Amino acid sequence: MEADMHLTHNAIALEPLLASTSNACGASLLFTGTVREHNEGRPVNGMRYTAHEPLAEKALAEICREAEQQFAVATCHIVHRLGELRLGDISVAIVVHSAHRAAAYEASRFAIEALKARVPIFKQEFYTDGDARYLDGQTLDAAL
Amino acid sequence: MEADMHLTHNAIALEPLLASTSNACGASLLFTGTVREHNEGRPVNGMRYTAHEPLAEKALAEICREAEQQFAVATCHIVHRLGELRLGDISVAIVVHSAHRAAAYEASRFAIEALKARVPIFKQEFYTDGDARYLDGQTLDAAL
Amino acid sequence: MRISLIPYGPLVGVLGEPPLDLELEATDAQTLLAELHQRFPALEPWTQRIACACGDSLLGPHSAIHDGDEIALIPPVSGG
Amino acid sequence: MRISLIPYGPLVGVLGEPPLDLELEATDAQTLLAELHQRFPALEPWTQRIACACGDSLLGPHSAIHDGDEIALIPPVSGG
Repeated sequence: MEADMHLTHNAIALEPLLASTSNACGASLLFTGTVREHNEGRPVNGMRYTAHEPLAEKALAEICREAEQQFAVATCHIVHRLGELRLGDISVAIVVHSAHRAAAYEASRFAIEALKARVPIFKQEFYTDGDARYLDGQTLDAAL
Repeated sequence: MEADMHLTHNAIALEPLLASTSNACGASLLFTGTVREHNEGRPVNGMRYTAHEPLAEKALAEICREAEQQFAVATCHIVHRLGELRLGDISVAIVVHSAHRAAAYEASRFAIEALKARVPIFKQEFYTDGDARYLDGQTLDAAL
Repeated sequence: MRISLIPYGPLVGVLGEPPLDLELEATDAQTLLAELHQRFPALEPWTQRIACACGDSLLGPHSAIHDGDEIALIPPVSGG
Repeated sequence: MRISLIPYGPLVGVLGEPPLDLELEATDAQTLLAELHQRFPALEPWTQRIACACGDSLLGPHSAIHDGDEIALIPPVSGG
């Protein structure tokens, strides 16, 4: 994974994300989403994430820049994993570095909500009974 | 540092905090506070944190339990460092593991605000010009 | 003209594995979607829920479609 | 009675390094603070801003003080 990429087919390493702070920043916030063993009451044993990668990369970069500008935080970076994930694997990590904590919380929350609304990534859930389904999601606001 | 302790005189290691999730939790949030190179316009070169340790330990444990109960999150854990810290050192880490993200953000924010209002920890800032001062803080609501 | 469609997520189950090369009359994203819904009635659950993209650009309803374009068909998104 | 005081933070600068053993008349936290303010006028900036604790317990205004107690004097807190 290159430093400025937002999508990866490999396991997400948190240490490099956390290390990328500067001494100007007093607050850091790391959000991670992981594959849960249950969803809507059904036992899950894995996930598969796919994406329309060129647009997903661009949308993630835009969300990071918007978060930085709207909340005046020094850095917002998002990494989303694609491919097959097992229970406990990290699907998404969002790190925000900021001089003050209030902005860090707001920027991080903005970024995850925007990701879920605007980035062409698709989650397929696999259940322990062998069934699989794509989760319903949010319709992109274009070309309807 | 013992697993259930909240105060430490050693560097805070993030990996053990992050690793302590379970597969029931889809969202994790790690807040870290670090020593900034400026505060209120003055160049800083270090901090010293002291605490009335027996009460600080108890108050931090109470805040964690309150965060878990009020926001229905699986785990909230706080670690605060004491002693001499240099620029970039982590002074506090708060990790929350939760089934859903909204509760994780709320519980984490609650925990850091409660820490700043209720825990007898005292920050002394050292400036590059050789000056030092205790930061003003929040008065504990008792025995006034 | 000839368009290469790339369905994503649950749309793969309806339209098949990409790419899907079709002769279409549509000249913009809106009419392309209308034509697809007509040809593939199984797309009915996704009425008003598919967006189109070309490369890294999301297409508006009146964005032009050109011969040879690769058009991504984007159902509701569920990242995170 | 004899009380051992443990000032914290900026109170160390006013009262000196702990422990500070004093003969006091006070029998609860409120009167202890009043007596300290009278003896140490330099505490004036902390009027209404000091809390008392004994071990892991914060003391209310009317919490009793006993001979030999170690009482923590807690100025405004600034952790984080």
